[in-house]
Amino acid sequence: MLEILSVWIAGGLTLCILSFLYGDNPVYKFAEHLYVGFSAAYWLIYVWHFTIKQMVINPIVAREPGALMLIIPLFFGALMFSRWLPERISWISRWSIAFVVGIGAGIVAIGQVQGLLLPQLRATILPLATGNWKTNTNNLLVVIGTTATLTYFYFSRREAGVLSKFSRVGIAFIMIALGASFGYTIMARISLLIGRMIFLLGNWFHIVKPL
Amino acid sequence: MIGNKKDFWDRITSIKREIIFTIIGIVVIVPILLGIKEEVQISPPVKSAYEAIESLDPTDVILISIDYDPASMPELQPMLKAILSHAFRKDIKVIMMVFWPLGLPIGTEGLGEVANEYGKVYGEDYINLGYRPGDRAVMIDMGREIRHFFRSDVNDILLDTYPMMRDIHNYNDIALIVGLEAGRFGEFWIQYVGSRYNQRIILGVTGVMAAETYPYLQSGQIEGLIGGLKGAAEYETLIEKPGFGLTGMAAQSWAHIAIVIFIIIGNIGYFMTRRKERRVRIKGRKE
Amino acid sequence: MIFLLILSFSISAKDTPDDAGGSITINAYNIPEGTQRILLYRLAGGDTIYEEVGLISIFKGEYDDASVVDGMEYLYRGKAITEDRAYVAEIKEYISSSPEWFNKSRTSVLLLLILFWVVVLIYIQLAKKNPEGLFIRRLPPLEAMDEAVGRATEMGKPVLYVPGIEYITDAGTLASITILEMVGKKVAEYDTRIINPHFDPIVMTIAQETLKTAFSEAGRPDAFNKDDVFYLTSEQFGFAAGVDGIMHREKPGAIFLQGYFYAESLILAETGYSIGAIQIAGTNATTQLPFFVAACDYVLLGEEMFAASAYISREPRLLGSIKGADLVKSALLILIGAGVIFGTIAFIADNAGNPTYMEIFNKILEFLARAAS
Amino acid sequence: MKKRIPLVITFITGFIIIVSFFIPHRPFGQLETETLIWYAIIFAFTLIIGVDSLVRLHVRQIRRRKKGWWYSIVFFAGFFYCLTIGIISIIRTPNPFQPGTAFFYGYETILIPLQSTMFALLAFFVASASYRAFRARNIDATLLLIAAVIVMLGRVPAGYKLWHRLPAIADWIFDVLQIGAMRGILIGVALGAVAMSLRLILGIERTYLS
Repeated sequence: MLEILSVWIAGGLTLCILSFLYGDNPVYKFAEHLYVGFSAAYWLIYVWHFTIKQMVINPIVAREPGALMLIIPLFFGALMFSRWLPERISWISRWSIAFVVGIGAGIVAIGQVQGLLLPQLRATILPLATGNWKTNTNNLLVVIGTTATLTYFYFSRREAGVLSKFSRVGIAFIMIALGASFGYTIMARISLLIGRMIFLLGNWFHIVKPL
Repeated sequence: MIGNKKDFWDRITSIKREIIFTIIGIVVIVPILLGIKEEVQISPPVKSAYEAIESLDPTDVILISIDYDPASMPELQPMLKAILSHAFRKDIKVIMMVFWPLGLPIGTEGLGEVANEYGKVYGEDYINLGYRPGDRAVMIDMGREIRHFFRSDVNDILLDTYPMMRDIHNYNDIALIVGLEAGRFGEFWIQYVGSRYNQRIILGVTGVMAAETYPYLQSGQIEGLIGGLKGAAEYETLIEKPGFGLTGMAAQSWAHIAIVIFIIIGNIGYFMTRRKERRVRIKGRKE
Repeated sequence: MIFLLILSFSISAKDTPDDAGGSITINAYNIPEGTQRILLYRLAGGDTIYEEVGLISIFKGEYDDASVVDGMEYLYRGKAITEDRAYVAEIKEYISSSPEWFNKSRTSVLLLLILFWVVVLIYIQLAKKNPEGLFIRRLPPLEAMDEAVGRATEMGKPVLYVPGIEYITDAGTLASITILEMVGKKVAEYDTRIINPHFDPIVMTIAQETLKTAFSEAGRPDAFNKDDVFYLTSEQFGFAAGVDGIMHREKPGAIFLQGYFYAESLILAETGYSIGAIQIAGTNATTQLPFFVAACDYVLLGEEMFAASAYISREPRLLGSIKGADLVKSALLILIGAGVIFGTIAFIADNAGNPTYMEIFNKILEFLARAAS
Repeated sequence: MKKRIPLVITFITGFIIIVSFFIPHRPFGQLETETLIWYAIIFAFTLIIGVDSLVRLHVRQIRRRKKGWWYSIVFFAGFFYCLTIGIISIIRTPNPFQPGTAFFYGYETILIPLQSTMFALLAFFVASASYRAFRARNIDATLLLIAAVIVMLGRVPAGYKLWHRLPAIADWIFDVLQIGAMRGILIGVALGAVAMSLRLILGIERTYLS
């Protein structure tokens, strides 16, 4: 019985959201607020179960070495809520933000250099005489595409001159890349609708094989 | 519009929005109702992802990361099930972990379903580590020791109690990482694990993220790339196990044709009205 | 007589490089045909019996023995077991493990990081001394902003500025606030109304201050209407629906969509086009760029947003970053050009039987970034 | 004083992460692990700051009977329903997120349909936008639309039937033609991010403290 109720509620809520197509209306606002409310509590359950319980309380209860030290990050984490208290107290929450921002900055600097800049640079240094004309042309297109795009995003170049013409080539490559990404994104959006329609037709009305 | 009578092009280019919505709705529903089946061509990136798993043997362990949520279910859930079927068929051991909190339940459900289908035993053939906050921090430290962050699995039981986890400590013990990505975490796996620990990776991504991920395929930082619903359909064809991917293909086809027609009509109308405006302006000047 | 040298099964041991010590790497060579298992034994200095340590992976031909103690001396013996017999190999000299103070395989990362950061710091100092001196090229979307506000004023219509749906920590939102300041000054000069809906309360308060200063700098502090900068909602599609409603009601002549957008960008751009407004967009969200380019009149592509905010504000730290990045880009261009030429020559020489260039070329590539195994 | 300490914390933490990347020797490996675990715990709380402001907002809506305050009642209905089934499931089962628990039932009944339908809406908006707004107004937009049409047709069986080489061309656009431009954009964004990291660690960039 619960199972049928669940499918009917889910189907009903799907129609509530679809009503947005015919203008923002109370039915859509109802569904939207239900979603925001449910997911807000979802995050609380999540942070409790996977962070506070499994990363802090369990190691302390099991008296693992150094587990008591975990109280410090827990304290700094809880400080985050002081942001809404009066300025006299809430400035201390900046310590926790500073900790997270500092580590984030360190991680990004290393990751972008080792994981993107250097490997992508290496992958663009391609030989143009590999004995197979197809690979040669493809390599050439990758090299020109990358260098032309970098020239387009080179902000110190003067108006006239070779660099500006080469950046025209860059913008052409950029537009083709955006077009490809555009086509793929539309495909993705359609797939989401297909998924919902199969749920309505299959799981709710049982006309088609369910999801 | 220009001139008094609304000619053909003005009517064509000003169809109301709600009619367009209904057309797209019909174009998607009809193929589903008729249950049209379509074959798909296998593209090289999906083939190499398939071969990456095919190259493994029962002693190997793969790590599947659920980095998506219900919003991308139609594209990535079929990929999850297809890859799990492929891995379990080859008796490859599977570790699942999650970085998008909202994706854990559907990841757990998919893993449970396919594992039961192949009669796999939790703790011996597959394990679910659940979620930990800190994304890149978790990825980096798993190169040292997985137990630093995951001392217990999703059921809160210590890893060492599971036979399969006894000699698994870091990326040296993981043959391949399979990232199912709806956002930027694919890039994190590549940068913070692939390059830093020289780890083999394949990615399954939504259509939205596909274009941005191809440069990493060309540079060899990932071995395979499964893109969008079509990628899922291709993988299902490769493992001869049709699923949701293939059923959606017909509707995908019709919808794409409809949108291409919309773009073409919209632009023809745009050019016709602009030419008429220019003609009126020239005539205006002449008189 | 071709002397068929059957290379015999052998192993080598070395202290694992670039690690915190406590680990020796064993490699197996010429693994005999049909080997099922390769057992590894270790003899600690002073002991007499070899103890079994583990199995060397046949696929990789490598084993990482992480159970050693730094400074202790060890001998290793490998036994490859096939169908009918066992092949044994040993190492002769003692080997011990030790930690390293610098991870040599990451030298290229260190070099690029230090080079780039030093260049950025130099440019920040230069920008502090002489902000106007640092040249940034013309950005068409920036120039179009003046024309757009002017046209909206002619038609007696307001200007709409949407700052994206991210928090103040996002670089795109920060750049959007700077562009908002410039648009605010223009709107004050033309004495037009600017409507500024917000997704995040903190960004809204910052935007209110920014516009207040912009209006007073343009000499019209009284013209600024605080209520036109308001908080709408923090829900993605609720926000898009709200802004659509404003577009239909207020019919703005010029619309600015500047900041980090997600999938709702498409709804905003479409409605903006359908009411016939000039649309100038800008976003660092690469996935949304296609929709803006297809539906808007002018678009600041990714980095161009940051260049625009540096161009407007002349802030030393923004100018320094842009110019520093420019210098690295020109270095990358030269490196790619030289690399491609050298690589092509190396290939030609290799085909003609002279592999030396090829080895150098591969060494350079390997130094830049380790190839995925 | 209030601004000085956060800047020092940012410098020290950023310094630890970068140095322990280059120096494998003793304290740094262990130091990095501890720092990363602390980062994860504190980071988890940033996820729920938003929840706190949301709850306060809706409480104010109800107390002041602002227009549409009953939507806030719906917000709290969803909020407390999820909270109760969550707590029940945590008490009853070790993994509250697995199928069969009350929490999964609520998740499957409410969250999945709402979130996935919300994004499915985009298919409709893409269709109306491609009809009403995607114009080949200049060379750039024309190139974009041509590439998009080729890729859209090349990626579906219908495209193959239209012209059997179309899928190969679409794949070629992805594998070769767009690699250069996407790589150029990625490099540009990466340089911006690394420069921002420097400004944050050295305390030149302070807006996050506002």
